[in-house]
Formats: sequence, C-alpha cells, structure tokens
Amino acid sequence: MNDGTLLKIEDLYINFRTDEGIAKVIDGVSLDIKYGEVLALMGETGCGKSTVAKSILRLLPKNAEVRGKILFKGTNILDLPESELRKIRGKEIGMIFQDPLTALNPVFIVGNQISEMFKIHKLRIKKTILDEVVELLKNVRMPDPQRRYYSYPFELSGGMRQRAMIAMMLAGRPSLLIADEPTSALDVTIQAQILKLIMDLRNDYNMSILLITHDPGVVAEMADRIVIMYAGQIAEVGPVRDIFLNPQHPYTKGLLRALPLGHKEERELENIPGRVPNLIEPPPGCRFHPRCPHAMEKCKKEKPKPVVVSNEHFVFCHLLRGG
Amino acid sequence: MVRSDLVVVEDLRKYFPIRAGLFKAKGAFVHAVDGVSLTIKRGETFGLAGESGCGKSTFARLLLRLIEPTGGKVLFDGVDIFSLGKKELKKVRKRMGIVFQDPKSSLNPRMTIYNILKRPLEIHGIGSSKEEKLNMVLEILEKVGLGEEHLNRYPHELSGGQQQRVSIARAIITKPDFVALDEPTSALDISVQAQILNLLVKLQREFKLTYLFITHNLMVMQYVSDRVGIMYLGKVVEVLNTREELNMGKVYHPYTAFLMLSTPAVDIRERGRNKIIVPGEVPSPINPPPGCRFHPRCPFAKEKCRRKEPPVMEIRKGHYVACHFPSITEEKLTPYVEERMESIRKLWRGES
Amino acid sequence: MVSRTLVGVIAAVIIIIAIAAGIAGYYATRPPATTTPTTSPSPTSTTPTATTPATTTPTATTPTATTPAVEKVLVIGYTRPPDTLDPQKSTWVDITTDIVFARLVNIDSEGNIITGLAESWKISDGGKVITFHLRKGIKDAFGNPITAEDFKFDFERFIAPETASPSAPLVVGTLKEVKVIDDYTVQFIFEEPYGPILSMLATMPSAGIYSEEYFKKVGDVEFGTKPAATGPYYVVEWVRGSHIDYAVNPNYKREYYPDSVIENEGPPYIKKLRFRIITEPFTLVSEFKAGNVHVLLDVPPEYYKELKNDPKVTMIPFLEYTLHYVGFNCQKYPFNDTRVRQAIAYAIDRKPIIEAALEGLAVPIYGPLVPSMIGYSEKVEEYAKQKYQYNLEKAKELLAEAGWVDRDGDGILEDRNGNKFEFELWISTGELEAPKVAQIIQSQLAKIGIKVKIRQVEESAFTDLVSKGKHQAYLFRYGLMDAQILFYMFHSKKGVKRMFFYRSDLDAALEKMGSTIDPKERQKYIEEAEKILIDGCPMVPLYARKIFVAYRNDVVEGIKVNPYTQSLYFNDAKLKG
Amino acid sequence: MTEEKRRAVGVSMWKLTWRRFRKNKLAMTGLVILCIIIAIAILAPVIAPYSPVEQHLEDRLQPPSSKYLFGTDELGRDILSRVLYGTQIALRVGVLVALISAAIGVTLGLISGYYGGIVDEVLMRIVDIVWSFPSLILALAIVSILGPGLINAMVAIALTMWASYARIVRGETLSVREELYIEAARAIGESDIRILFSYILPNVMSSILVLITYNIPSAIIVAASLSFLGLGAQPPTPDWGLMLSTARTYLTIAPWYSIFPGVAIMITVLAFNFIGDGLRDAIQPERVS
Amino acid sequence: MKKYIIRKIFSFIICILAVTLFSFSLLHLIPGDPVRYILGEFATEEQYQKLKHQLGLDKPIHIQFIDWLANIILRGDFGKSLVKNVPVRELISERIVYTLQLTGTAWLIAFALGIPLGIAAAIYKQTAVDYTVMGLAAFLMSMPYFWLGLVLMLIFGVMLKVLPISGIGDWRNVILPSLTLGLPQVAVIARLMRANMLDVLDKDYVMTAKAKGLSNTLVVFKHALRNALIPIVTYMFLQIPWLFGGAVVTETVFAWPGMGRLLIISILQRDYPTVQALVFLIGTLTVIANFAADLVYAFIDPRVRVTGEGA
Repeated sequence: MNDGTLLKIEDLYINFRTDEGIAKVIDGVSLDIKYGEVLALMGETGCGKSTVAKSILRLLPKNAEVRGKILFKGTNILDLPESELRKIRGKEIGMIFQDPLTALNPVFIVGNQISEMFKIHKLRIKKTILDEVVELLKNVRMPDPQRRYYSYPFELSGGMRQRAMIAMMLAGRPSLLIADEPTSALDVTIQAQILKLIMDLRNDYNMSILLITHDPGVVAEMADRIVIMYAGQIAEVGPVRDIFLNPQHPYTKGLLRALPLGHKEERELENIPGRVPNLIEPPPGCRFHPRCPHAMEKCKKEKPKPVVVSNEHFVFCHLLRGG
Repeated sequence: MVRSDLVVVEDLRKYFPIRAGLFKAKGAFVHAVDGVSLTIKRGETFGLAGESGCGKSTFARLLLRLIEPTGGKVLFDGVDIFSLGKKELKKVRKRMGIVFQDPKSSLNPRMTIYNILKRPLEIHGIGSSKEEKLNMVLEILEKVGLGEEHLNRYPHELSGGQQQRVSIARAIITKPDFVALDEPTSALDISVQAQILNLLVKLQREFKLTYLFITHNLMVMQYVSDRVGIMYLGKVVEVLNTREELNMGKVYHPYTAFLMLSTPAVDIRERGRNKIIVPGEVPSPINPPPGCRFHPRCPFAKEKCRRKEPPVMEIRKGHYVACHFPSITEEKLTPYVEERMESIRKLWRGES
Repeated sequence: MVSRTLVGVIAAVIIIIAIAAGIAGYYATRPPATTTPTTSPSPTSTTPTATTPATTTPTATTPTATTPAVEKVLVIGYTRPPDTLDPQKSTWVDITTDIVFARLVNIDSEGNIITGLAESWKISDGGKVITFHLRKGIKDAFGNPITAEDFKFDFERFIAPETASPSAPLVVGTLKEVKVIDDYTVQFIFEEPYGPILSMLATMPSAGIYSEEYFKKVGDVEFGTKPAATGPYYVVEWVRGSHIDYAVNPNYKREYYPDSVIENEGPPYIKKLRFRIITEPFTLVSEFKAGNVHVLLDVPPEYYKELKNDPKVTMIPFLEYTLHYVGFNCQKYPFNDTRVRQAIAYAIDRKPIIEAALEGLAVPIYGPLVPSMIGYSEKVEEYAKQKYQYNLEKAKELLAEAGWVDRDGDGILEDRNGNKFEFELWISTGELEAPKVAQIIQSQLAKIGIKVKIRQVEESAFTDLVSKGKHQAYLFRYGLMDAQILFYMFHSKKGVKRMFFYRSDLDAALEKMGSTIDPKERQKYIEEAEKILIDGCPMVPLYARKIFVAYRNDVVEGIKVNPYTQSLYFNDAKLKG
Repeated sequence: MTEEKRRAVGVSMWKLTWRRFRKNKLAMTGLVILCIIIAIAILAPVIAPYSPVEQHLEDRLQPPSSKYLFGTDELGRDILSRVLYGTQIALRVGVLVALISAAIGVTLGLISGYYGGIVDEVLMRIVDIVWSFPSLILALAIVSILGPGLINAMVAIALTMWASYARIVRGETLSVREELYIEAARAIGESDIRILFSYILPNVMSSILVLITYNIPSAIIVAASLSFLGLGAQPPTPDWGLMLSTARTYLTIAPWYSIFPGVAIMITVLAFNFIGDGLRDAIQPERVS
Repeated sequence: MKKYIIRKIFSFIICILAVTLFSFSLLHLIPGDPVRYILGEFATEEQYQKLKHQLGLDKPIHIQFIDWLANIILRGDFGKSLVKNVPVRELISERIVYTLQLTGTAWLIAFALGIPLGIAAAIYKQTAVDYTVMGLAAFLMSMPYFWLGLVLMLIFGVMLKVLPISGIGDWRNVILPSLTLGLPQVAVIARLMRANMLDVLDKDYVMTAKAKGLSNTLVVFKHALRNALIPIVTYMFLQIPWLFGGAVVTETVFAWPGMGRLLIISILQRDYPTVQALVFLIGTLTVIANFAADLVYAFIDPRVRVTGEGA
C-alpha cells in the first residue's frame, strides 16, 4: 500500500441473527485509517461503532454475518484463515476495551497475562520476561510496576487496570490500536491520565489508533479525523476541526448543540426528538430520517451517498445535494 | 413561615462496616460520608459533584433516610428526619423524591408504568377514586413527555430516556418539595441527556422544586445547578455559586480546579495547549489519608496538609473552601481554569 | 499472599487425603495378588488372632462369571444381614450359627430326638431336673477341650440377665442352674418343668456349646464376630454387609450329630464356606445363575419355575415352620366382635393367595400350627379347615348378625351408626410377598363390602406400635420349631402383645402345655389351646411356605437338608471339578 | 380505558419469555408431552381399558397382547391402565412436592436474603446442612415418624428439597435487593413486607419457576426411590415407583413390567427437564445469545 | 485469617451440635426402639423394661444426649452398637473403605466424565456434539437410579458377563455400582459445566484473549476453563458428605457393604449409637466440606479474599 492507508473498510454489512429476527446492525460502512492517524468512531448507543471495531479482529459472536472487505495492509482480514488471523490479532492490531475489569482474566496475575503475549507471538526478548513486562508497565506509567506484575486484576484500581490492558496490547508493538471506549468507565481525572497516555504512546510506538467513543469531548481532544455513525450508517466523516466547527449532517449538528456548555438560564439545550430505531426493521433510506427535522420524501427511500463538503469531509445526507 | 433553607445538613456521617465471615468485623469501615455540613435552599438546584466513591450517592440516600446515618443531622424543613417514627417519616417522604442513575434498574420490570406511578399515590393516600388516580398518573405522564400509550407498557419496552422520564414522574407525582437526582443523566446518550436536562429544568420551574443534583460530569453540573458542592473522599471541599463562580472558573480548591481541567474540552481550539493533569488515583475510603484528604495527590501539599485537616472557610460570601492554602490554587491553577471556561463559554455563545 | 498460599496448601492437603483415602480403600480391600495354597491353615490349639485376616482369606475372593468350577469355596447366598454371630445374643438364629455350634441333643431326619454332645440323658423330678452324660474328648475348632464346666458356663451365660438373650426363655424355659456333677456329667435344674426343652436344645443354635476358654480369650465382642465352637465350621472372617467366611472345624466328628443320613465320619470335605449377603432377590438369583453363588437357601418364589427347569440346579424342598396369618386387635372395634373376625376368616380364600402371591409354593393352613412344628395335629387342622371353609354367604351372614349391612348401597358395609367398615391392614416392610398377599385379601374382602387400606410399616415400628395396640389388623408371621410358640403368642401375661386375645382357659391350657414334658400329655393341652384359638378366631391363619434350598449340581453335590430342623448338612457335600 | 385494553398494550416479561420459549423446539416438545401427560391424567378413567386395581389372578405376568397392551403384573392387573392412572400420581407428587418445598424455601430465602445479618447466617447454616445431608435418610426418618404413605413421603421429600429454593432465592434476593427499584420503592414509602412480596418476589419468580420445573422430575424420582424402599406410595396405588420397585424382582421374568412404568417415568421427567431448560434459556436470553 | 477460621470453627461446632441434637430427637420420636429389636418377637414386657433400664434408655432424652456427647468429647468414644454388640467405631471403620471405594470412584467418574463432556458441549454449542452430550445427560437424569443399577447389572453382569454382578472384590466389582451412582452425576456436572463454560466464553476477558491472538484451544483451556471450573470445584467439595451416605439404594442392589446401608439398617433397628455416630460423622463432614469449599473457592478465585465474603 502506498497511499498511506493502514486499514480500509469497504462496504461493510453486518447482520445479527437473533430470536426476534435479523438485526441489520451495520449498513454499508466504508472508512479508512491512515498510518499514524487517530480516527474516532463516534456515535450514540447502538449505532454499531463497537461492532465495526470488533469485526476488524473478527471478534463478533457466531450469530453475526459479515459482508464486505476489511483490508489491513492490503490483506482482507475477513478472508484470512484462523492461523493467519491470529498473527494479526495482538501483534498487528491491538485492542482495548471499555471495562478493563471484565476484560482482564480475573484468575491470572497481570504479569502472566502480559507475558503471554511474548509467548503467543514468539516476540524477541532482550531481557527476562519479567523485565520485559515491567518495562511495558513502566511505559504505561504503572505505579510500582514490579509489584503490579504479581497483582490480580481485582487488586488494581480502574485506571491501573486500563494501563495493564494497554501494556498488554503494546507488547506486540501493533501498528493499529483499537480503543473501544477506553475511558468511559473511568473517573474524569483518571480519564485525562489515560487519554494522555494513549496519545503519548501513539507517538512513542508510532501507532494508528481507532478510537471508539460516544464522548465528543474525548474526540475533540484525541482524534485527527472523525466518523460519525448513526444506526449502522455513517452520517459524516471529516477532520476533527471541520466536524466540530462546521458540522453538516443534521445529526452531528444536533449532537453538538445538545452539549451543556453553559448555564440553563442562558439557553435551553437542543433536543433531537425521538429514539434510536429498531435495527431489525430499520427505517428505509436514511436511517436518521424519522428524527430529522429536515427529512424529505427522498430520505425515506434512498440511502444517501457521500457528499463532499471539503477535502476529506464527507456528509451522507440528501439535504446537501442541492436539497 | 417559610424557611429559605429547605434542607440543612449538619456534620453528616456514614461509615459502612466491612463484612467478613460470620460476624461484622470490628474496626474496618468505609468512610463514605465523613462529616458533611451544607444547606440546600428552597427552589434551588444544589449540585454535588465528585468522582466515584466520594460518597455523593450515599449522601443522597442519607437525605432521604434510605439508610441510617452513623452521625449528624438532616433537617428537612426544620424537622430532624432521623428522629422520626415510621408514620412521620412517611409523611416527610411524601415531600421528597429521588431519581437514580440507572433508569433500567430503577423501575420494577414486573410492573406496568401505570402501576409504578400509581403506587406512591396509594401509599400516601392521594386521590380518592381509581379514576382520580388514573387522571393524576396521566397528568404526570404528560408532564414528563410521555402519553397514555405508555400507561400499560412495561419498563423494558421503553428507551432509556423514557424510562428515566418515568422515574422522574414517580419522584414528583406526590408533588414533593425536594427531589434528589442521583446522576440522572449519566447512563444516557448526549441527545437524550439534553432532553432529560431540559425536562428537569422545566419541571423545576413548574412545580417549584428544590433539587439536589448529583453528578460526576462537570459539564452537566455547570448547566443545571445554581450552587455546587465538590466532594472528595466523603468530604465537601468546596461550595460555590455556579454562574458567577464555577462557570467563570473562579475556584479555590486545587481538586476542583483539577477536576475542571481534566474534563475533556469540547472546544477543539483548546487542543494542544498544555494540559494539567492531576496525578494519582483516589485513595481507598477504608483508610482515608490523615490531614487533608487530597494531600497525596496535591502537587502543592505541604506538611500542614498532611497533618491537619483543613477547616471550611467562607472565602467569599457563599463560597466555602476546605483548603489550607487556597491562595496557591488561585495563583497556580485558577487562571487556567478561567481561561478554559472562557473558551467554552465562547463556544456556547457562538453556537447559540 | 501468605494467607493465599496457606489456603492453597490446605486445599491441596484435603485433595491429597481424599485421593489417598480412595487409593488406600482400594488396596486395603483388594485380595492378595498371590494365590495362596488351598490347604487350610488347620488350626490347632492356638486361637486365631484377629490381626491376620490376610492368611485366612479364602483363595478366590473374586467370584467371577467365568470360573465357577475352579473355586474351592462353596458360596451360599444369604439374604438377611446378621447383627451378631453370637447366637445367645442374636434375635435371629439360623444357619449362619447353626453350622458353628453343636448341641447337647439333636433331631434326626425322621424327627426323632437323638444324641449329640450328650451321649445320654435322664429326666427326673417330674421334668425339673435333666441329667446329661457327655461325650468324652470333645474339642472345639481350635482344639480346646470341652468338659462339663464349659456346658455350665455356656448355659449360665445364656440365662444371665446381663446377656439379655432374646431366646433364653424360649429355649430353656425356667432353667435355674446348671450343676457340674463330674467332668462328663451336667445337671440342668429348672424351677418348673419346661415342655419343649429337648426339641429346643436340639434345634436352637443358642443352645450350642462353645469353649469357655476360647470365649474368655477373645471376649464378648469378638465372639460375636468370629465364633468358633463345636459345629462343623467356624467363622474366619466377617465383612459386615458383604460376606461371612467359614473354615472347616478339623476336630469335628459325626457323633456330634449322628443323623443316619450323614455318612462322613469326620469333618466336612469342603474346607471353606462363604455366606454372601445379598438382600436384593434379583441380584441374588442372578449371581446364582451366573454360578457365583452355589447355594440358595430360600429360592424366591418368583424364580422357582425358572430354576426348576435348569438342569444344573437341584432343589430340596421342605416346609417352613412359620405361619403367615392375619391378626386382629381383638380389643378394638370392630374386631372385638368374634363374629366379625370369623366373617373375615370365611371371606378369605387361601387358594388364590397361594397361587398368585406365592406361585403355588405354600400349603394353606387353617389352624394355629404348621405341619412342620412339633405338636401339630392333623385332626385339629382338619377341624379348623372344615370350620372355616371359604364361604362368602356365611361371612355376610355373620357380618349382618353383628350389625354390618350395606345401608347406603355403596358396596361398603356400615354399622348401626353409619360407620363404614374400613380398616387398615398393616404389613411389615421387608416381607416381599406381603404386599401381594395383602392386595389379594383387599380384593377378597371388597367382595363382602369391607374396605381395606394397606399400610406398610417398617419392622421396628411395626412391633412397637402393635405391642401398644395401635393397630386394627395386620399381616405377619410367627414361627418356632415347637408348639410352644402358642404360649409366647397368646399367653396374656408372659406372651407378646399382638392380638390382645386373652382367655383364662387359653392361659391355663398354654401353661400346662409349657410345663408338661410327656409328649402325649402335652399334645392334649396343645390341641385344647388350638381349639380355643380356632373358635375364638383372633387371627386368620393363611399358609406356610414351601421352601426350596437350591444348589448348583455342576459345582457341588451331596448337600442334605433335615426336613424337621431344616438344618443344612454340608458334611457329605463335595465340590466338583 | 378498559382493563382489557390496557392489557393489550403492554408486553410483560412473561409474554416475552413465552415468545422466546415458543421458539425452542425441545422445550415445546416437552410442553406438548406434558400436555399429553396431563390429558392422560385427566382422562385416565375414560381411556384406561381396566381399573388399575382390578386383579385377574388367572392372567398373571402376561406379556403384552391385544388383551393387555402392556401386559399384566404379578396380580394380573393391566399394566397399561396402571401406567395411565400413574400419571395422576406422578403429577400430583411432582407438583405438590415442588410447591410445598418452594413455599418453604422461597419464604425463608426471601427473609434470609432481604434481612441478612444473623437471621441470614442461621438460616443459611441450616440450609447448608439440609442441603448436603443425604436426603433419602432425612426422608426415611420423616416417613418413619409420620408413617409411610404417599402424602407423608411427599412431605418428607419437600422437607429435604426446600433448601435449594432457599439458597437460590436468597442469592437472587441479594442481587435484586441491590436493584435501584427496591430503593426507589423504599423512597416512596413502601413497607418491607410489600417490598418483599410485590417487588422482590415477582422478580425472583422466574428463577423459582425454573427451579420448580427441575424439581418436579427429581421429586418424582426420589418418590420412586422411597417406594423402592417401601416408604412411599402404598399398594395397590398405581404409582410408577411402586410398580418399578415391585417389577425389579421380575426383571428377567417379565421385562415388560419394569419397562413401561420405567419409560413412563423417563418421559415425564424428560418433558419437565426440557421445559425447565427452555424456560431457563427463555428467561435468561443472554445465555443463548 | 486466624479470626476467620476461629469464627468458622465456632459456627461449625454449633452446626454439628444442632444436627446431632436434631437427629437425636428425631430418632427418639420414631416409634420402635432397640430394646424391642434386641429382644425380638417373643419378649415379654418384664424383659423389655429390664433391658431398657440396663441400656439406660429409660433416662430422659436430654440426659441420654448429654451422656452420649460427653462420651465423645471426653473419651472420643462413640459407644457400642446396641444391636450388634460391637463398638460403633469398628462398624464404621469396617465400612469406610468400601464406601470410599464405591463413592470415591463414582465421584471421580462424575467429574472425570462430566467436566470434559460439558466442555465439549459448550465449545461445540448447537452442533451434534452438544446435542449428543445434552441428550445423554437428559437421558441419564431422567432414569430412576435404582432402575439404572438393575439395568446395568442385567446388561453387563448377567447378559454380557463382562463384569461381576455384585459384591466386593477387585476393581471390576466397583465399576457397575460406581457407574450407577456416578452417571446421573455425570449428567448434572456436564450440564453445569456447559452452562458455566458458555457463561465464561461470553465474558470480555475471553474476547481479550482472542484479541491477543491466542489459539482457540488456549482460549478455552487456559483462559475460560479455569474460570468455568470455579463453581464446579466448589460443587465437588460440597458433594463430599454425599460420598458417605448417599448410596443406599445402589449399595442394596449391588450388595455393597457401604455406610449408606449401615445407616439405613441402623435406623431400622433403632440402633441409636450407630445412627448418632453416622449422623455426627456426616454432619461434621458436611461442615468441613463447606469450609473446604470456601477455602478452595478462595484459592482458585483470587477475587474472594479469605477475609472477605465466604462464598
């Protein structure tokens, strides 16, 4: 690959077979992550952002049907045999999760869980495993790393667990780190620490980061580019500045104006009326149309195609095509 | 006579014993709320902010006497609620409501919305006939933005926002004076959060409610509250006015400042500026540090902070700080906070 | 960390102990790997010690389906786990101790009283004194000589209150003391003459003779686990709940039991016996068919036909001296009315009971005694049979006379107050055929409008509750070699409390029966008592079972049964192959 | 608005459970079998060719034939009729035992879980002991005191089985107690009793229901074992366990005698187990994903 | 830790006392007594009263209980069997090996088969493997176990003649009875294991393990298994008391000299000292097993601190 693209998702469709019917969770998502870039996938609960993230490592449960292409350094991950896939998991692409307590195995000490990475991927080690792990822990600024090697996850605080998780995923020196809501379960002061850590590590390790979050604040601080998702579809893609300063999609606009940045006496917050649709029978066309103040007939029928707003800034909305 | 202070809290304490084996272990306690005194004025929204485990939820439960305190007093409209018998307590409870963080868990999954809302009426003997109760339920449903069609639904059939509306309806159906809101929007998406915040503001105005609003989210706090208390490890470290002080960044406790600086700014123009991040993590409330509880994390901590617990000082009228050296904060942190708040304010004004 | 390690260690220790216990358990019970020679360790004058079970374990402890003929052990299937093998302490005396103890006198296969350890005896003082002249040179299994002192010791222990022997009064009546006249003469002195004394001494293992020296050496407890005495075998090992192993008594002589059918002059040919305790009939019969058990002491009736047709199985029949009967609580309404009891006696048809519940393997009984009992009289039995021929009309008549009529037409009788004729028939759990018999009776009594509810009562509770008179009617059995049983069943003072049928004339007849030695005179009193019982009808006698001892003729030959005492003679038995 | 109309609007958790349950083929099979069993129990007097206690002593231990479809037993009774009538008894035993033990266990479990403290400690120790004490022995002792018989056997079994309810209900109560709606109920002034029975109980009901469906078959089996020891149903009750117990002597002589009641027990137990599995999966759908 | 153990032991002693007292009173409530059993069918009232006094059974129950307890505590003596005229300790020690042989093997079978089957069913969820295992489990669970015993005996002992029919002997004798006892447990454990495994496989840390690049085998057998085993191991320990008395029916069918049968026989004979000793033993074991389960739970699950909530 020479265009600087590390990961490219093309036309991804994901359905889940459930008791109630087939949930069309991802509906034609395409995106790409460049080398060294932080791409934020932002949206509200149920928009499918985590599903996209998990599909990259093929971690979806068995009842998921995935169509499309996920090209990592040019190879389609979806076509890889198990053994090849395992070489990518952890080694090429690391992933951290929202709740570091449940994401760490409760019955193994932290050190073991990290050192396991060296064994799985037969990584070259210069020192003893213990020293390697301790160094990783130092890199994630784990306080008292020697002692923490022997700690069980439950003995660590939330922040430390997330550090351990990150250390584990750094062992393979991945070129892409998927961070699925990495700070949602943490307190603000700790969140700030972890976000800073991730940004620092990105520079040290020269990683690309796919950041999954619902928090515009986190995005504003971290991301280079943003993908806004709504109900399995992409609403808007663009550099962080463009999205925040010049949002085009009605959903993006609504979202940003719903943020309480001042006092109630000054003005009311903007409402997006209605609720997230049921994905078993999603609204046809643009899935946002039932909640959109500007919805037109066309929106109910046709899935919007990307409209270029500016360089790298696309909006998936019929309004903008001479609406 | 109408008192202007609806709730007066004096030196409230709650220690939870740590259970071990057969009997209660002696000595080990979680110091959830450890000597809190404050007043909530009639008609205001008093915000209580702090990180998880600081005791803010325990505080709310104590105000409604859902748990018994270890010490201290809560005067509700002049009445010490901990001295009340069952019957009198019930009377007072009629005048209080509470809304919890997790909307799903707050509603009994086996009851219809109608039944959930009817129960408070039945318990407190409001409304004589079935018809009357139904009308009251319908009325309150409408007030919270739901309709007759939701009456016989079960909680699981509603979205999180709708569930929270039902919770709010349940809390205010007895026409209380005071509602404790324990992180009412933390589990919700931003767009829904906005809906609920708007609703709460509307209801407060309409019913002249007094709110205790608990949250860890300073952005929500700065929007919704009139006065704010900041809690850290069972203690209130700063009480201040929202519009004139908090939103202007005029804070004097280092913890408040750090909290505000840690909150991710939505303003991308802020990016790249030097961020000040507080080190360390909240210590265990089982053995809170001596002296000032914030001292292990405070970059400005001095010997005094380690030994002596700072008293609560009224630094300005209505602005209380529990810090030995508020001037250090004022000098080293407050400017950054002010700057940041100014920038957010610009964004807010620019968008409006 | 320290505490966690400690916990780990404790857990590990527990697991290891558990596993070790399992393994130990396995090895501890595993038979020795080497095949020890089959010659018996022929005990001499030394007593065996309890600590050497390995050497006395029979060679082939592994009864397998494939190699029955090679075994040198005769395996006898046995259904009732004994409580103790000390016959003087045991409630239940049977073959397990019968073969261990030789007795003063015996009964031969013709029913005559013959000599045993006593060469001769003399009854004097109207039966209050019996003088026994003993054989010389008697030795027990370990060579301990047996003299008059041993006899004295044995019987005095038998009647001592500390022994609390359940069978003492039954066997020796009012024995007061045992006098040693000389080394080979003992005198039994009674307070009152005891009628059945000789037949009791002849048949009950608790009257068996053992060495005082041996008893004192092993003590009371071990004597009950590993008795060794004067009988043809002695107990080597008893694995409770599983089996009892016997070895042959090398000092045994035919003269201890000189029945003419026994040919072997010395100890039995088969050196080792094993009684396997298998309570489940299906399991027992399966083992027998597979050849792992060679002798069945009592073929379950259900399997009779199947085994009879097996050419490899020989069966020896005899009639048990046990009567199965329906007893009434004669003091409780409605059974306090003789007519009601008689009506039921008329309404019960024994034939289908025997055919269906016992596969035809029983004889119907109408009187209180069974043909195999001493004192049985055909005449009396015939009288009873004539009197209580199956007759529904008569039954209904009697009931009507007693006031029981179907007043509301529901098919069930009512008395004058409108109470329905409904009663509980108790049966004891553990009697396999009892539920069947009871159900047939239930359907038979339904025909005359009596509703029967069957209730199984577990045996200990049964005897307790019945003795307290909590019952209305029950189905049970009684059995003894001698008509003396009637005394114990029906005497108002000295008998058990079962039917509460008390008559002074009955008591008098029973007392006379008990104290009369002369058989002819005694017979008179027996029949007198029988008649009172037949007329008064406190019970409905039903049947006595035909019992079959079955053995595998491909494994063993020459097993004999004394039809009178129902003892098994292993003396002439030989293992084939 | 009428009551019916209101009902029509809301979809309760139970209805949702039923919807999921309906999709489970095995569970539905179990349900259908159970319905058939219930129908047989009700219709037994109509469909049984003979009375279950009617003896045909001349036709003892007959193999299956056109006269006796399942053959006859040791007293010439029609095994088919006895098996058919036996459904009544099996269902009665299973359901009553489950209900009695549930009533005891649930009450104690609720109290234990809700109040906690020393009450909980004492109750749970008792539960520990009852739970691991060999149930057959306890049942035996109880039956010995009360006397044998189906009712007493049922009481005895129930007295050994309540512990599992108490344990599970306690656990569930502990977790439900933490739910915010309990706190909310207290905040609106609900009394403890009301909270226990209108808030906690309905929410632990699903687990209780699952447990009951599992308990019914084990009650049937334990009752059969008691009959095996002569402590359960009394003859001539057409109880499957009793039949099986009598039939064991005839295992080789009259195999049909044990096969039919044995299979009847197995089918019934299987049906309940399938229903239990289906119910559990339907109630906790996250487990089936 | 020390405090915790002392507290536990204290509560255990109370527990054991409660159990024995309970069984003591229960036993004396049952109609029938050992005196009548010992004296047999033809005992007169006079004989009965005499022996009753001799055995001390005419004393008030609470005195009898205290005597009995004092004997155990002061002399470590369980007394002598009233009926069998043998020290109770001997009766129990005779049978304990056979009991352990049978139930221990059954226990091993149950876990050795149940755990792998459960794992297989969970891994191959909704495949033929799963259906077979679960079908088998359902079948085994629905079979009354005395019938299962007879059928096994009929097939392997009587018809195929590959295994001994009944009785004790070498290892082959243990197979059928322990299968009878163990197979229904296999079903229970396989189901439990499957459910646990499915639960655990849904957990985030399993996803983490996959995301790390672990092979499926390692994910299942290293990361999932250890967590899924926690309740099973606890269950294993809780089953220990059952090992000592739970095999009555099987022992009867297979003529096995186990403790279950001893207990039943002793109850039927009202042999108070034996029953009491057995109840005491089983009660103690129950309590110890509970304690062991707690400890083991704490050991294998680091989240449960010993000083924290028990289990």
